[in-house]
Amino acid sequence: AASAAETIRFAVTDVEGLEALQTEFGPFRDKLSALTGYDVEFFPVNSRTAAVEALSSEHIDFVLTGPAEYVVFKSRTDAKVVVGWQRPDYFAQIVVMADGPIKTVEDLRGKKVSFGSVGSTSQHLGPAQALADMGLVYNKDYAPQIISRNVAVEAMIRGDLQAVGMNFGHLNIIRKAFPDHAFTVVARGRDLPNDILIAGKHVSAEMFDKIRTTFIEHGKDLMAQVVKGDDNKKYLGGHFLATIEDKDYNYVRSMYSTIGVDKFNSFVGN
Amino acid sequence: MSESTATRSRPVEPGIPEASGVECNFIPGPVVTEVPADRPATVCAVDRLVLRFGGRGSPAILKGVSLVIADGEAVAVLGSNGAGKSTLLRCLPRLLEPSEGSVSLLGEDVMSLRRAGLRRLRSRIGFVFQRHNLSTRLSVLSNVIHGAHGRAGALRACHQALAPQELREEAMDCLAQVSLTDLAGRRADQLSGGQSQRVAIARALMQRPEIMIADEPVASLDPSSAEEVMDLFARLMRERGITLIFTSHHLKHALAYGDRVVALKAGLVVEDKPTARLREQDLDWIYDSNDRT
Amino acid sequence: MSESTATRSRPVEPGIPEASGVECNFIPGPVVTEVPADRPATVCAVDRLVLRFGGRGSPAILKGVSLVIADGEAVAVLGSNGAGKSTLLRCLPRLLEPSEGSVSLLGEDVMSLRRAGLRRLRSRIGFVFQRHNLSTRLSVLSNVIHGAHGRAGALRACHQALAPQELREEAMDCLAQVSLTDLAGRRADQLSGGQSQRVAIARALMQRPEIMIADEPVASLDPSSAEEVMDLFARLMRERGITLIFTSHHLKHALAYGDRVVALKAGLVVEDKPTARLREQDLDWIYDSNDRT
Amino acid sequence: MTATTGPDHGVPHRMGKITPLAFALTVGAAAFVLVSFNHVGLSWEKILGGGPGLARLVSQMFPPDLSRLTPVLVSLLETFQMAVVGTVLGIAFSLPLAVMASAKHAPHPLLRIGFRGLIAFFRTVPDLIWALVFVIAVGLGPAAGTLAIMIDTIGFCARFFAEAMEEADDGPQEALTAMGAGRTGILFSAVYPQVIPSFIATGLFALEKATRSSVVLGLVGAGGIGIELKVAMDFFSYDLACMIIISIFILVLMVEQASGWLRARVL
Amino acid sequence: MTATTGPDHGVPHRMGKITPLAFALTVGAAAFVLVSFNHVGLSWEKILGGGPGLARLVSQMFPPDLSRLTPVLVSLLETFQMAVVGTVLGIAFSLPLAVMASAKHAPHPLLRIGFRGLIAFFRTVPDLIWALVFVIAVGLGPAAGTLAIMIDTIGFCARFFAEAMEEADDGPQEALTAMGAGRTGILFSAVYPQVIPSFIATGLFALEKATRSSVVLGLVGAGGIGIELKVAMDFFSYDLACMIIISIFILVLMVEQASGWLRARVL
Ligand SMILES: Nc1ncnc2c1ncn2[C@@H]1O[C@H](COP(=O)(O)OP(=O)(O)OP(=O)(O)O)[C@@H](O)[C@H]1O
Ligand SMILES: Nc1ncnc2c1ncn2[C@@H]1O[C@H](COP(=O)(O)OP(=O)(O)OP(=O)(O)O)[C@@H](O)[C@H]1O
Ligand SMILES: [Mg+2]
Ligand SMILES: [Mg+2]
Repeated sequence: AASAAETIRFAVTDVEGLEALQTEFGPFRDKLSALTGYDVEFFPVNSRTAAVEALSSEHIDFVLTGPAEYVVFKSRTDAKVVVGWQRPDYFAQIVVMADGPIKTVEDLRGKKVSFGSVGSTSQHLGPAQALADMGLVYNKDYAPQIISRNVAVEAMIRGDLQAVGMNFGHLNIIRKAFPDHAFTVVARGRDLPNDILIAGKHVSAEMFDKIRTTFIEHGKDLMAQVVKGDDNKKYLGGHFLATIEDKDYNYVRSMYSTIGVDKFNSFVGN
Repeated sequence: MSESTATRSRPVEPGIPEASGVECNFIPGPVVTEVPADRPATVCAVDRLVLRFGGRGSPAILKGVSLVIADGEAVAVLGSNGAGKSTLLRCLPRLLEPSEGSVSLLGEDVMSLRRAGLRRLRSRIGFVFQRHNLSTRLSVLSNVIHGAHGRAGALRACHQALAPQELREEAMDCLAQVSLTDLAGRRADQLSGGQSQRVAIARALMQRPEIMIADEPVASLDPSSAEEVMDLFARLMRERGITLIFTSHHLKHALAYGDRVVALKAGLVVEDKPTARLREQDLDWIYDSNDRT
Repeated sequence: MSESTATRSRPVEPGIPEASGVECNFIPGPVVTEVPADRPATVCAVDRLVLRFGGRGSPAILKGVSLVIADGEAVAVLGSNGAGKSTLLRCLPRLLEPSEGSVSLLGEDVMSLRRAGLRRLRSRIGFVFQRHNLSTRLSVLSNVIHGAHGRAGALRACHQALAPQELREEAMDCLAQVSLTDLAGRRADQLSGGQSQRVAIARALMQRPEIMIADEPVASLDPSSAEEVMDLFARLMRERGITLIFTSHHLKHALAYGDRVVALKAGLVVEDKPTARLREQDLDWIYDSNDRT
Repeated sequence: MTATTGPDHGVPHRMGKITPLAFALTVGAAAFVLVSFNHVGLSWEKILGGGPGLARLVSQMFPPDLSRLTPVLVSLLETFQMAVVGTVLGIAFSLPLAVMASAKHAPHPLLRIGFRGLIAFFRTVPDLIWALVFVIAVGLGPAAGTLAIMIDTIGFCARFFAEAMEEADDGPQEALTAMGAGRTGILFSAVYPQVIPSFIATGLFALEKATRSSVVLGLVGAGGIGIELKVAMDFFSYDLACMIIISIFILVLMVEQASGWLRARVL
Repeated sequence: MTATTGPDHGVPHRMGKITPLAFALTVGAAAFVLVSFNHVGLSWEKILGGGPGLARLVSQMFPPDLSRLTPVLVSLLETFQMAVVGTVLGIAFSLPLAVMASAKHAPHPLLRIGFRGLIAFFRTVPDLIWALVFVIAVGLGPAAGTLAIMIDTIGFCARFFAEAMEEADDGPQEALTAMGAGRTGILFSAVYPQVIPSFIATGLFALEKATRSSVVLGLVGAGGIGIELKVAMDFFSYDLACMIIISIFILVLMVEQASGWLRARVL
């Protein structure tokens, strides 16, 4: 089914730092609607898998998503890139207890490292790549575990595991939540590629252009709606980028290889 | 009473007259209607019936019971506790699946009937259970209306609130026959033992049965109610020509209301006699036994 | 039988002798043991008992029943269906909470007893329910052993597999008294009506009761078993000095085994007389009523 | 009816008859449980000794953060609405499925096995797959969420309905059979009246469960309180999470209350 | 006992007595359900029409990927072991809790309310929080997972046990009371024998549920088949996911079979 002329269906999946958007998307939606003239149906989706399937079965027109998700989208549906969203301080890191025995990445050999969420760019792929870049082979030199961030931090405080992979924003939150404990970073990855807005291949060229222009011209206004809450001011400062190239994401593709998943690399050569 | 067969009455139509309205106020005494031609003279024939609970190895409860009951007869089945009376009665409409032998009821071979045929046959047979077997969370009236399941269909007969007015009134008439109209709205688990037994009887009446099978129908009734119920059965036999098969531990009832006595002992028929000239003490021996269980 | 009070026997010890072993083979006839001094002459006193199911507004089922029963007496409670016999019996050990009035049993004020006291009192009273109330998924033997709950504790009396050998044997003796030993291992839901009633009686015997309250204890029994059970009760009265309160719809039983007849009608005592010179027809009027329900 | 004496009149065996197979299976199961306990390595010392950490956790949760009360309640109401619809639909499908899956009432044993399997299948296939299926079928949003809840409810209710019907007392059913009632008649007149309290308990539990575990709604972009809770946890806002949990708890208690009240009327 | 005639001997009302409150509540509830249906916006056209998409999904799942069969089965066995331990513990705690929470058997109505609340609390607090609690208490690993399963089981079993006990027939209980049996005696002799089939069904369902929804184990770093499945889904290995689901399905069917077999023995 082609999308109706008046309505665009817009999903947001697991964009790191956009959690707030998932719960209070009202202002953002209204703004987008006002700027484009379309009715906007908005779906915060918890599952990458569901979003991909929705896009490929044409129930969804646009998805705003993270780099890892983009690679998957790209490999499974013929999606078009609308704009990229560049955010400052978007990188992965390996966090350990400051007063613990781990002082360098080398100390992590044979230890347990936890990643927050399977396949997430900044919690799984990014940190694993950071370690790989410093010579630790995934699942060989250390024992990776997928444990939710809340639990992982408690476990690290107890000493049950030695390091947690997360992004910069997460660490700030955690430092605030655990004022009695000191955390330190032993490894830091490259800045991660941009989050990205993609359109299903069924979206008309007219609608595609309209949305693209709106995001480029009014990116700041839209962003302002996202971060209306006082707590989220720190996400300010993002830019919407018009020129995104697929090869920018080869770094992410290599991350998949790092953790032993090769199936999304098929598009690298395209 | 086998001599009184001449006075048996039959409804004119194959069906049984509406029990509601004035018609149900039966006037005792001979009625001139005739037995319909299609009614067989033998309404129940049991042939070498064997029943086991459980498989081959388990002991037989009925060990080869044979029995022929004529149309309009009243048969009292006697026997000590555990002799197999209830088991025999439950085999007749195939509520229990006999291990061997055959049963025919109202001219149909019960063993060979398929689902629908069996249902149709069963709906013509009233059954009063020793344990009453009421749906305890429903009202007395609903329970009685259940008797109409065979003819009215599942939805109309499943609850008094859904039943058509005729059924509700007919059910009230049936309750009236056991003097229980004022408890029609009561939940069936809030009855005394005797009241619950009477509901079970009213439910069987609601079926407008051609055969009434009653397992100790008056065991919980007070003496005068017991007699009224037995009289009611007798009247139904006279007026509607139904056949009555009942068990009882009251020899007096058995002799007064049965045309014939069939005595079971440990799963075998040990006596099968007209009641005409029997006295109570002639039957005492049925209960003498050390292997009663 | 109120005249026969002189021949009542008492166990020598406050407890009741072990029912197992040879001792339980009671020899009928006068026994020379004496009533213990602490046994009150009045074992049961009911005073203006009112009972309603439901709250204030609902109709009273018992409308002010008063009754005094002497030690060792056998009282037959009569009444038509729904008169309130079962309700009255269930009020005695406070299985139902009376709305007004008082009950005292074995010298204790039932209404003012707390949990533990009530339990202790109840364990001295055998109760045979009209509906038997067996635990149907357990074996007959386990059901009988339940009778020992009052003295043996929850775990030892809850299942035959856990009970000490003495209890198991005592239970077999109780089953023997109702001729049911060969069904001891049978599940209680696979019994005939009369067998299940006898299990209920055996369970009450297992309590070694001082008072036996029996609600139509022989309604499902065949005539000879019924007499044996009533004889058993009579013997227990003679030999262990128990008091018997029973209901029955058999006037013959009531007159033969009761010292006294108490008749209820619609929740009121309408007759309270020694049976000495009563005949059956003297009692027929109890059942004459249009407002039986 | 004379009392036989002595201990030798055949007291039944304490254990009844046990077949070798049953014995072997029982021993095997017991051994497996023991091995598993060992494998898991629970110990009391372990369990006691988390005191200070727990105290910190609790102190992070209290006092609950009431600042987002209104959006949380709105989200809870929406979730509850979807739960109601999904559960109602699920129960509606469960009733006939349960009949088909019940040992006593299925028209044929093979049918019964088939339907048991189908119901188990509904349960076993995880929410995420159902979410995919419904997203593909009806797109993102409440409709897909409701259908996912419906499937969950069927997998749960149909099984428990079937089991309740198997446990129903045979007496009334036998009576209805004797009267020539058909399958439906027996169900409506003898089975359902008996199992209705159990149906109410199961049904309202399903409703409550759907509300509580509304994470599935998040999977299909239908929002719901589950997402709110997840976000609160992701931000380590334990005080907000606590408030959300308390709101859900109150709703759960209300549903329990309704269940108790309805059951008291029919029990 | 003469038959009174005519239609005028007081046929009871069709609907019985309905209090205004009950009526208002019923209408209110019905209205809420309708509004909710409307809100959710289900429609038949929507539901039909996902055909091609679903076909694609299914084609991606079949044939199941058998290459990782052994690790998956090992993981399933481990999960099942933890599930067994957690469920056994949970059931053990549920038995006394259920007594306390049952309307008929609680020593005091206030106690009953308290315990009902406690059980509902166990259910309402999400797995993630329990995971935190147990990781703080006993550290990462199977022990914490087992405890989390135990809590889940209590929240489920204790409630259904309590409800089954409330539904048990009063007769045997009255008989035991009359014999002077205490609370425990009544429970063991009259209540438990009646509800045992229902306990078996509930308990084995809990076991199966714990195995199926073993994601909680992943939360506490205890691994489990749940994580395997999640990873497979997250990496779009639908064929692997399908294989995992089939393995779980077979286990579920086996547990169902065991449940049916045990119940047949006591029913
Ligand atoms: N489900 C069952 N499984 C095994 N045996 C059973 C079952 N039901 C009944 N029996 C046995 O079958 C025999 C006959 O039982 P039945 O109920 O027919 O006796 P009855 O003649 O009606 O006795 P009563 O006068 O006590 O009602 C009894 O010994 C009883 O124990
Ligand atoms: N739970 C209840 N709620 C309301 N009324 C009840 C309840 N139980 C019994 N009754 C009514 O109380 C009255 C007395 O009942 P009870 O069982 O004491 O009669 P009974 O004298 O034992 O009769 P039967 O000879 O039939 O056993 C009956 O009219 C009955 O309908
Ligand atoms: Mg019988
Ligand atoms: Mg009574």
